[in-house]
Amino acid sequence: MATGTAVAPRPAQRLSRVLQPTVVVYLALVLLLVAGSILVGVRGGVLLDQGGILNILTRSTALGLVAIGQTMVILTGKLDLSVAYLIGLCSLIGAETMAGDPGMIVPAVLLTLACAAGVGLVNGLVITKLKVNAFIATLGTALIIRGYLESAYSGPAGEVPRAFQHLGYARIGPIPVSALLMVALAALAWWYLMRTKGGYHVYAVGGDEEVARFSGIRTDRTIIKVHVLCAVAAGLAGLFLASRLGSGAPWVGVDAGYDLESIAAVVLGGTLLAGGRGGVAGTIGGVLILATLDTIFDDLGVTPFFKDVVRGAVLIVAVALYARRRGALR
Amino acid sequence: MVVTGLTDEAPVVRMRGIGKQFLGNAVLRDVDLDLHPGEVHALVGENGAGKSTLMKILAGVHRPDSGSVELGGSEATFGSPREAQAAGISIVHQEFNLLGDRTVAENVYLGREPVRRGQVDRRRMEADTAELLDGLGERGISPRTPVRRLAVAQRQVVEIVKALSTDARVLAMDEPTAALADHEVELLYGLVKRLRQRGIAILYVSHRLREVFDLSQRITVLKDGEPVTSTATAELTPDQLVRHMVGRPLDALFPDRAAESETGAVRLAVRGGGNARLAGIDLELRAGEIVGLAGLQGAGRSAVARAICGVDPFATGTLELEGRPVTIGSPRSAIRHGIAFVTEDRKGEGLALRQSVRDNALLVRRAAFGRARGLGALDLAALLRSVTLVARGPGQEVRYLSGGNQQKVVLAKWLAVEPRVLVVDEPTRGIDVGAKKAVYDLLRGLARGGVAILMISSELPELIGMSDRVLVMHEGRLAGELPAGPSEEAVMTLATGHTTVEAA
Amino acid sequence: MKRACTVVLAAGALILSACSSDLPADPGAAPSQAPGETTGTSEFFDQAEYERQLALRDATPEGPADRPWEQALEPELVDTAQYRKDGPHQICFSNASVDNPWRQVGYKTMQAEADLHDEIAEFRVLDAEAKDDKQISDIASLTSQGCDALIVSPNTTATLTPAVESACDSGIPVIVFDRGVNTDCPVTFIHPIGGYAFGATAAEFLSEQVGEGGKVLGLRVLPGVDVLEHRWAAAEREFADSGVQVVGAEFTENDSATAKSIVSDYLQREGQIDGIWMDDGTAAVAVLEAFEDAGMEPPAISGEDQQQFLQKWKDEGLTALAPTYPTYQWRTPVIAALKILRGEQVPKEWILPQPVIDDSNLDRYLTAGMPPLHYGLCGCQEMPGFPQRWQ
Amino acid sequence: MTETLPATGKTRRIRLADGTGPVLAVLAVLLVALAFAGPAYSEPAGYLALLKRAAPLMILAIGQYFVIVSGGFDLSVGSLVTAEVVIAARLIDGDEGATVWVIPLLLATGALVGLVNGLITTRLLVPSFIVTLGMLLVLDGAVFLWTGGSPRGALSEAFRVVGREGFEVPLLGAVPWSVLLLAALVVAAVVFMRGGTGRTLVAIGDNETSVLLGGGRVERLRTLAFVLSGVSAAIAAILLGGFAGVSAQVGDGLEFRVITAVVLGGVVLGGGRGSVVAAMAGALTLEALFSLLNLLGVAGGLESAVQGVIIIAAVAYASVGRIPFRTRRST
Repeated sequence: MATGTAVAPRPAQRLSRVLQPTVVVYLALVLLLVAGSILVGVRGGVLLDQGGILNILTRSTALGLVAIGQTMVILTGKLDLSVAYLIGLCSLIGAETMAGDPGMIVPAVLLTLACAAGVGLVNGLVITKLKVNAFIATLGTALIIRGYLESAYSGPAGEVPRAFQHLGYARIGPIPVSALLMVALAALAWWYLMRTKGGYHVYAVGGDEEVARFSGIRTDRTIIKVHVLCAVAAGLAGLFLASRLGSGAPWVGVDAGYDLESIAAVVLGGTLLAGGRGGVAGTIGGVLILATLDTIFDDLGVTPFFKDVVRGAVLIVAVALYARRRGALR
Repeated sequence: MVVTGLTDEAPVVRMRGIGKQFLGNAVLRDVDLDLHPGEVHALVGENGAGKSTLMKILAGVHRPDSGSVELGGSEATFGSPREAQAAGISIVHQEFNLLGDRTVAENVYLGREPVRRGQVDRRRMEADTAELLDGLGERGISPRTPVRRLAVAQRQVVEIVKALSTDARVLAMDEPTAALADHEVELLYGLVKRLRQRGIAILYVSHRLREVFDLSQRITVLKDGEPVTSTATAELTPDQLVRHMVGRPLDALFPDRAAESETGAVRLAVRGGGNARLAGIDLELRAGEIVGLAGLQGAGRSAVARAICGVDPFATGTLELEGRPVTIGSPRSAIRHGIAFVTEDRKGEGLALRQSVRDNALLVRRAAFGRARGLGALDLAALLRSVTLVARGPGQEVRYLSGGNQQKVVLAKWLAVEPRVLVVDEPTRGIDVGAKKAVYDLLRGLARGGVAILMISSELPELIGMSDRVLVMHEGRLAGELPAGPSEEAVMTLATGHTTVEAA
Repeated sequence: MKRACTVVLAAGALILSACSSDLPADPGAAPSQAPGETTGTSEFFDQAEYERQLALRDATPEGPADRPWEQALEPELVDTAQYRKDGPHQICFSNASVDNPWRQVGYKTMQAEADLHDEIAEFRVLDAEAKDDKQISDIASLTSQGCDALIVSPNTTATLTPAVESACDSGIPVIVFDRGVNTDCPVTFIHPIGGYAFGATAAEFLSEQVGEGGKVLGLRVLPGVDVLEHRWAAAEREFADSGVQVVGAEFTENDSATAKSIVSDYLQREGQIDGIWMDDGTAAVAVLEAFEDAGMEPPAISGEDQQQFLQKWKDEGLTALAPTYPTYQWRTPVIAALKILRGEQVPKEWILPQPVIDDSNLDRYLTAGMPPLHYGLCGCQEMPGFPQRWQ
Repeated sequence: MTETLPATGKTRRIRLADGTGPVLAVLAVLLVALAFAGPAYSEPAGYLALLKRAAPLMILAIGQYFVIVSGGFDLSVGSLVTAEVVIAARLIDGDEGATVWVIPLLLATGALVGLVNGLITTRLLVPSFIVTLGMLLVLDGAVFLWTGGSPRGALSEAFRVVGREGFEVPLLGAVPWSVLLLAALVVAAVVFMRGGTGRTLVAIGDNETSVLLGGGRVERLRTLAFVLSGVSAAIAAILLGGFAGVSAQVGDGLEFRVITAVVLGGVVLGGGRGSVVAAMAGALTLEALFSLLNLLGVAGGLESAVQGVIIIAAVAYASVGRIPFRTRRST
């Protein structure tokens, strides 16, 4: 069945080794920035001026936060559809607990993240202990949160103190502090996934749950852990949005479609939907691509409908390319 | 039963009176087994004799219902493979337990990654893996290579390194050569010898007599879950061993061969067939005969079957059916030309396990022929009776059937399309003797009915007992043809390309 | 090594010096009306505003009678000389979204208005796609791009307030329309009379039609949108005052099928419904069909100025009324922006008249051949490109 | 396992397919509850109205069932429904005569979208979740790009007949055309699933390789599943458009609702298990539940919460609750 010769890397293979999805994503991002700059330039604008950079980064922050969490979940071969509603819920918990009082910032943040972690824990437990498919489990949780939001809120509520709003608005040159925090979180997630035992187990569970279990990994724990981390990331996104908006808003996550959009960003970043392969670095690239596309289209004055068409097409084409490359490797 | 040890050292593992039942069927009864440091202990027996179960009990996958396991002189019961591992017992599985997207080092230390200051100590992990690989003389594998990029034999090495990395004192190897090509087996020999020198006790499960005699110092034979003998290898001849394993004259199992008059015209002929794995394949199948296809694992037996049946078609050469050249580029076209293919992997390739007996039996008919075009009416009940299927009814899901009955369903689904050529790859793997006999009778009956059958089997006695002719493969080519009833030695001579064969 | 350190330090210093915040200055004593947290409609009810709107319905507008989008009710003019600037101008617009037909018609009208004026060299639009966060970025980005005037149609009142404040701080004139913001920093805030007037007018009509004890079903779009909440709050009061029985208030999310199902359910449950009050007429036709399909006479109904509703009204002689939230208000911000840039006075709060369509003026607002969800009060009938541009 | 096979297949009992039992039980309870909660449900007309309302979702459930049982997802159906209604309105534009060619065109459009989904999934090896998510975005944008933001034109009366009107039947009263169409589709779906192609489709969801080696055209069949899903969305769009006229929101959220319905019917995500009748029963159950909650005057918020709890419970019951059952059977 197999040829026993040690495989000498063929040129195509060597090339593919260089062209890891992550590298491809960032190459695509650079190409997009260049093409975008030209297109915008033709119309007499500048894509990457201070405002443009600020725009791309600000836009990337909330989606980036959610997508970091989503990456971990997808790496285990699951997915989380509850993040969009959870973001809204967390923005409300944060803003209402703060109620304009700077002294309440820390308790509010802690409370919000604890609530988020609780939701993630429920997701994880339902998936592992009740053996419910992740799609259904998190869709169910999403509906339950939605039900609560619908019955308890009719609009924005709570108020964050000005001190907390700096989180959303402060910047260093053209770089928003929040984007830096997002990148820091991404780096932390990267470190966790690439350097720690827990991260190794995330990849193992996604690669093959049976093999992981056989190797003594407590797969249930890993799955619960990533769901908790994902929910906490969504909680952070909720807090960030609360600081941007000045209050909590129940539909802020849903209106932006952060559930499907975060999955799109993760997959665009080269992570396999089936799990086991990919990473946070690619995801951030995916998020930046989406944000850059948005910004370019804004600068070009394209209608939102056209944006949707392009987003959909980009998503399909990108994943088709990854699938081809992967197929060629085998 | 237990003979005195060859070495004076106390056994590192003593298993006494082990019994195990699954769903009320006793698969092991009162088995004793000793493993000594630096010794390879071969465990042989037919499929279903209980070898794997005994090994899994040793490795903590299953708990014995009765009996005791002693490790280093003290009673040990393992609740999980992890506990067994911690105690120094590792298992090398027949199927790979590796993650393709992770590196060699990551796989070796999966679940036991060394941690230093909160993070995985990659350097140490890779260094240790490299050291283990070095120790086994495997310098061709880098600890940083993703397993996906390794050849099968290299993956086997990784499995072994993974098992060793726990400082194993006892290593259980389950058919470690199953996936290896011939020359790769030689590498494994060297590996096993080095392991012995380190004083590791090895339980070696294999059905290949040659390996058993080459490698082991002691042999335990299991039959139907009971120990038949446990003897020093030197005291046994291959003939004796076979008799121990089979326990009765093999011949009784096999139906009579085809008489000269029963073989008809050439039904299928391949001339100069070749593809990535095969070269220069010339063969003919006549109506009414069973042709055995022998060869070591990896010699290309399955590749021939897959080529004829359109799964991995021939790229060169011609294929003729009843004298007419045909092109077969897919399983569908093969089936529509009357060629059926019973694959070796019953669960992975043969059955839709969660579907009913009926749906599985009709699967090929429906999938390949749509509205049963060109096929006569089908009496499902009669078909299922003809394969002597025992099931609750046609609505029962096949995953609840025993292996033998599952195989009968596979045969039924192919018989439902009335094939003229039947290719069977390991048709009796993992099924009990009774079911084997039923399969043998069925195949012979089909041949009598005029079907041309090409049969692949790793179990030489079976192949020899069933075949009207035996074709032998070696490294992707046909090495020769033997008439009915050849000796195993003759087959092995051709299969190995050597002139002497130790195993009967 | 040393050099690297120096570089890092220098870079660090540079970064620190570049630290800044886009956070708008503390409004301090600004009447920051903290949004409530309780459910229900009471939080949205403001007695004084309610009374003011009811009174405004009868006020006489100032301005050209044939161009209601240039009219203003009880204007309190402010001086804009400080914004005076020579053209050509770049006018910027941060739109909340174009995700419903009302906004579509309005947006097209606004673009047509912008095309009318040669002084407008560029009309830059960013669409927030209904995302508050994106609109905040959009406003910031427009503010930094050399716009001469900024028009904002906020997605959410409370959450967009800080962004609008910071746009005001940048010194360019800001014009807000449709939904408001909780700050008076914009030069002008353009809106029709408002939700209370809308809701009350419809409710008064229905109360009159169904009489005391008559059964009315309220069909609403979404909770939480202040304009819509005001409509219902006013209607609830009116119904309570006139003894009309409100059998229910349901949310349709503007989906005709949902609306029709809800009405069918109510017809089953209640047996009969005398009046339908709607805060948005999109689903009005489907609602009437629910009555038809149940074999009942159409009820008295308050809808809006959508083409298909007006058409059905005319064809079937319905007992109907359409208080409007006119789309022509999308013209006004462009006009206002140019006025401001010319240094002309504009009303601080530019309240547009809110015509009511009844049997008497139905024909005036119904143009044959328009799409089903076209709005009769687009004020676009005289504009170049009508009707193709709106079809 | 001592019993041998019955002699013929003719004597087989009517056997409920796996997972059908629970959903039918829940459905029965809901229907009885409806009878108590609303006077309208004391006679056939009430239930016919319920069926009429549930028909689009049930038809979508048939299409989604094909995709799910063969191991995929179709997230594009919601936006496809919206797109179809908007396309119909623009093309018909109130012209009765246009109905005749627009309806086939809509069905063809649905089939085409399904074909594209299927081909990308099977040929380019993109997971169907991603393909149909991308398609959702593309359709959402493209249709409004085409009509300039909001629906244009109008549907003809003839177009709306199926979704809106009915015919008189003695004893039952007015039977909606949509119920008749639904009944026809149910029969067609059941016949299809009992036939060779249908069974092979399920086998693909269970073990793709076995079907491939058995001579099945796996790619073609999986594509067929997507095509059928697309066509079902077109039919649902005709019913929904007929029921309530043009709307830009008509398909919002349908994709998740229909997946919920199918899962509620005991169909396993990942494929290979579940019956089409159960999938439809799941859709009807969901609609009956909404009607009941509505009749009881339960607020909208609770409605989605109840939906969430129910799908988790249904799947948890199916996967955990079945385990002891399974062991008993395998002895």
